[in-house]
Amino acid sequence: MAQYHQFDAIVVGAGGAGLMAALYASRSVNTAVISKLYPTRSHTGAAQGGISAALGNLEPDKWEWHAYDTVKGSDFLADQDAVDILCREAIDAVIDLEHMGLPFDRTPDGKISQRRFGGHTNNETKKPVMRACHAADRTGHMILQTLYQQCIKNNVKFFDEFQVIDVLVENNVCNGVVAVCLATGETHVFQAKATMIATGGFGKMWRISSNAHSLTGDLPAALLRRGLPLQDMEFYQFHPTGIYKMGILLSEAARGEGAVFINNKGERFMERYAPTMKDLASRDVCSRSIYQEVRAGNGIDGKDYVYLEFRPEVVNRYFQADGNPRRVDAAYMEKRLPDIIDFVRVYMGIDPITQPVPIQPTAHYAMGGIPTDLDTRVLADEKGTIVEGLYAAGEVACVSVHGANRLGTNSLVDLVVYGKRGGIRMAEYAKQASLRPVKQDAHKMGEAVLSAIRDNPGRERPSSLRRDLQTLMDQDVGVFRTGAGLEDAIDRIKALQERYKDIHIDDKGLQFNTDLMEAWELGCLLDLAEVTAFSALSRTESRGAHYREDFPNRDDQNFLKHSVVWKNGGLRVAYKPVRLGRYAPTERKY
Amino acid sequence: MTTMNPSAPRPARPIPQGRNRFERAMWLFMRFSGLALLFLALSHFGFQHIIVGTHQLTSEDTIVRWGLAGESITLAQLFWRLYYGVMVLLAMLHGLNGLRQVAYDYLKNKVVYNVFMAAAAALILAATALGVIALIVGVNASGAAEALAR
Amino acid sequence: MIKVHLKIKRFNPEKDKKPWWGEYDVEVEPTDRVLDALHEVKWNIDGTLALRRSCAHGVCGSDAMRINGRNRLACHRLIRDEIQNGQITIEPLLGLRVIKDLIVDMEPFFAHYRSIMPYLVNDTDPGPRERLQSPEDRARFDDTTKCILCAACTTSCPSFWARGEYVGPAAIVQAHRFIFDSRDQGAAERLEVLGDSNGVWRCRTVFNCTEACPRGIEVTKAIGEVKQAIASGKVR
Amino acid sequence: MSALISTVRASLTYRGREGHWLWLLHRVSGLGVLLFLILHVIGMSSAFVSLEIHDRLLEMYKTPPFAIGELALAFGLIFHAVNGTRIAILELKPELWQKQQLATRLAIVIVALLAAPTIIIMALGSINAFFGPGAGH
Ligand SMILES: Cc1cc2nc3c(=O)[nH]c(=O)nc-3n(C[C@H](O)[C@H](O)[C@H](O)COP(=O)(O)OP(=O)(O)OC[C@H]3O[C@@H](n4cnc5c(N)ncnc54)[C@H](O)[C@@H]3O)c2cc1C
Ligand code: HEM
Ligand code: SF4
Ligand code: F3S
Ligand code: FES
Repeated sequence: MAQYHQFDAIVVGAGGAGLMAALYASRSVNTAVISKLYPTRSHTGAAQGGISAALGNLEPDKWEWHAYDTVKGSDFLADQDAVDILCREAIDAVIDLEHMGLPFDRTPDGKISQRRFGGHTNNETKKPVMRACHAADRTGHMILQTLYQQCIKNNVKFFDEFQVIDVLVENNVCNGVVAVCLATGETHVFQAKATMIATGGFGKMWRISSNAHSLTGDLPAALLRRGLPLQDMEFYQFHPTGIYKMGILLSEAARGEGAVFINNKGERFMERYAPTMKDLASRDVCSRSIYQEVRAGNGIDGKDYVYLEFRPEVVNRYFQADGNPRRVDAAYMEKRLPDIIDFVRVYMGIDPITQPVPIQPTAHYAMGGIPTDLDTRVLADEKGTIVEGLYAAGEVACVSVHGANRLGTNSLVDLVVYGKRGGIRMAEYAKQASLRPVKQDAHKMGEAVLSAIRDNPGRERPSSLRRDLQTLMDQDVGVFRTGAGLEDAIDRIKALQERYKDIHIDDKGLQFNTDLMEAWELGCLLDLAEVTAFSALSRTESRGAHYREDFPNRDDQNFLKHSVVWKNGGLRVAYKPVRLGRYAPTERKY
Repeated sequence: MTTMNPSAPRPARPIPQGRNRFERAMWLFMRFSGLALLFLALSHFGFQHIIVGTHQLTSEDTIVRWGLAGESITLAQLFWRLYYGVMVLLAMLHGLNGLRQVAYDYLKNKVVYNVFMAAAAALILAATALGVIALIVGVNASGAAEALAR
Repeated sequence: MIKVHLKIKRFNPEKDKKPWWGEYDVEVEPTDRVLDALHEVKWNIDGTLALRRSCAHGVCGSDAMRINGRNRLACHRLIRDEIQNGQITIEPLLGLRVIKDLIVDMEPFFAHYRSIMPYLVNDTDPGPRERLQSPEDRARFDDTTKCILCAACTTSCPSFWARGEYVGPAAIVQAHRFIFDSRDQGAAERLEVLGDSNGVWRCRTVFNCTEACPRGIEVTKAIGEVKQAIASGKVR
Repeated sequence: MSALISTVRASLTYRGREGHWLWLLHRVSGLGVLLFLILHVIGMSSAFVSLEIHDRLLEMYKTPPFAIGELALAFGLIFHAVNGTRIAILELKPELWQKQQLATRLAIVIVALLAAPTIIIMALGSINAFFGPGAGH
């Protein structure tokens, strides 16, 4: 027996995007947040570097410059009207966060402090600009905490540790979601006029990943099963500096302070790949360069990693070689990069002040996701048909502001700007719409999937399937891709999907059956992996994070467009044009 | 708040006292009585047990320090009576409140807690009363002669 | 790879009357996290083992548990630092009801968190730009902004074990973050809550909380500052 | 009752550091000293009733069981006093102590410095009284 709840608006996911939406929606309509984690556990809390907004607190800046940098970073695939909204509204959103109590670091005169970040420039001088607002190196943590605090203040209703397993969409109308209460194992049906999906990324389809264990793409997979498409799934960002074998992220800030990549010959190899920006080239470029070194046999010990050097003497040596008068010492590094240095000490047991740090690119951020319009309304196809009552924002959504490659700090901007926009739009919509009836057996489809897993007497362990999936994704749907590799990957994913039908789990109980939920999440990852590989196979060009060795060049003639992929029955791709604006595509050099 | 001068040192902001002043008072009392006891109890202990030594203790010492009941007392005896009086009062109240804190931790049943604390408070206050009476009255003279004779 | 003998306190409410010790042998790298060893058990030996986890690098606060007798995040401790005679003992947090295996009921913990008004209180109009705050005023409460609400501190506190009514160090840390924020005006109300019988006075300065905090927050110091604010009637 | 047992068990099995054990000892010593104090005050106040009773009680202090109890009392009182002072200082000046370990170690050293000679002197006194030349009179 399912339990029923009714709300004007529900938000699935309690990360930055979800909480921002909930906060704004709850100001005028009855709103609930459903999250499979306690809100403060959301992965937004892991974000370190900062949130960009052209406040101009320390030096001149304009939101138009921010917009241009974003478009260039996206390799011109971003929709420029969406980027304009992002960068213009970022300013108010950041001020809004400050008013909510976010403890930003301060300038000497008491304003929000800002710092430089990769790819953010003064368009006139072409020099890096101080645009990233930050709270030490815990900006995401503070955003998440602040938004949660405000939700408590405003008595937003939370359903913590409720995992959504199905979205009630039929004929392009959404009536709510179906969720499992993890503590009891009971099914709950949430009926709502407006439903927002803000469930974050899905980087757990790769083995080396900066993403949390919980980022398994449950909701995008649920939408696929309900016949809705996903957009730009081939664009997945690999961050160059993950801790070797673990994937834990070491922020770009390290290289901002002078850290460099070194191969087994002791060379600073980025000089060859990006002569101007060198180690501070964009993320896609650095990740590719690292793997090119590995392929050339220049990985450390012949393995698939290189060193990130932040030993002061090494950093200073390269400052000198570059004619840069700056010098650093151990104390300075400790002060500027406390968390990162701590991560290296705790997880690698080495001291980055005296030893080089083994790093490798790590799966980090999904540029693609659920297609939406500028008001975060979910789109059912490439023509722009709207799914009534369904919204999406945050990393899970694709408006698209990040195009083929996201700029550092822009995800947090995306969360608050489009989260807020979505919340406001949902409330407006919910005020004039009426609650649509849901079928008595609405929960059956989701429940059936779960009980099929629970009762399956099969032979396969979900964990071995997951390992196989992650290994093949690392190999063939990673930084480098080829047509043959992707075709092979799709075949192997399909084989895994077959094996998935033969899984068994140990836990047959109801309460906190994490065995069951993990197995279900694996099913979601398999579906998303298939769509990702298929989208990548369909795009026969290289752009941003998507690099095809067999098509190494950008092809604006044929591919200045977004992919939209369905997976009902078979896989199907359609395309829609990029919305250009002020900035015409040019070659992207760093 | 926007008009503040951010570089000016921040003045201490006064906070109105809350409704529950008892726990605050007790917290302060524990610390100040503790500080007093640090000197009183340790000096008493050191005097009796180290300088004099338990095995040298006799009731003469008691008489010398307290004075006899019904007789006028010297300044020194007044000092000792006050010294012991303050110490007994502080130690007993300090101990009683300490016991209350411990009991609050472990006796979660309200009735049990109340009964226990009532009994403990009765015992401790009775003992304190006895001690204070003894200090006011002084040593009972009857039998004092034999004691002095020995 | 080394062999580790894991002793895990298990309890499944649907099956067990009493908790029991599950014993498992796994092979892991010495530099793996304790969390990896638990996953090794869950994924390859006994899928019924229940625990919370998410970020796996000590920033989300999901997996606080008792490792070798002390509150730790499973993802923040390496095998080689915890292994003792080839063994690691793992138990759920103390002082909160065990729901299943290593999962405890967090509701009382969050109820205490909510009780201290964990949000900025300031009803004045901030105007179109940010409120100003000097770097020194910002630094005043920096330490307590790091809290990830993992509950390692509160569940290491003897006063909390004795009585769940005690608001606990985590809630005090969160209150401290606002009380000492120059932009906030709700200190009086918060101190009212914290000055009550189950507030800061229940802290016996045991330091277990400080020692348990995975974020290195000086918890006892923060509590001391709150006590002083109430005792002296001033926030500085 | 089971709550009491589980609380006490938690206190005894949690692997806290110095602060945890000092807290336990502070509690036990405080209660112990309180128990002694009650008996002691009642005993001493007998003086206002009759010196004879008072005298007999003083003699009782000189028997071996009391001598041993006295050693425990000495340690308990000294420990409780020093540790109580440590707690009070830490609360009044939290910024004085970057690391609690320093404070606890210091407290332990001071307790040792005070308690060791006290206990030795008292023990020697008792040994002398029981076994020394004047023993048994
Ligand atoms: C290590 C790291 C560092 C980063 N640093 C930066 C940075 O400096 N700047 C920047 O701009 N970006 C950064 N990013 C990216 C950015 O943090 C994320 O993209 C962003 O936080 C995503 O937020 P979100 O609100 O979309 O989702 P999340 O914060 O991931 O939240 C997802 C929510 O959805 C819920 N959920 C998921 N599935 C379900 C389900 N089935 N049912 C119910 N609830 C569900 C979860 O419980 C959670 O509450 C970083 C990312 C990582 C991994
Ligand atoms: C000698 C100097 C003494 C000092 C400096 C001192 C100090 C303290 C302090 C500061 C506390 C509060 C501890 C806390 O809140 O955690 C305390 C508690 C206590 N004291 Fe004392 N005290 C002294 C003597 C005594 C004496 C003589 C007694 C016995 C009557 C006593 C019995 C107690 C008890 C029972 C507690 C409660 C312990 C607990 O809550 O765990 N103390 N003491
Ligand atoms: S203060 Fe530290 S231990 Fe306590 S909840 Fe916060 S992060 Fe966890
Ligand atoms: S452990 Fe508890 S007693 Fe105080 S110092 Fe920490 S809250
Ligand atoms: S899993 Fe996030 S803190 Fe351990």
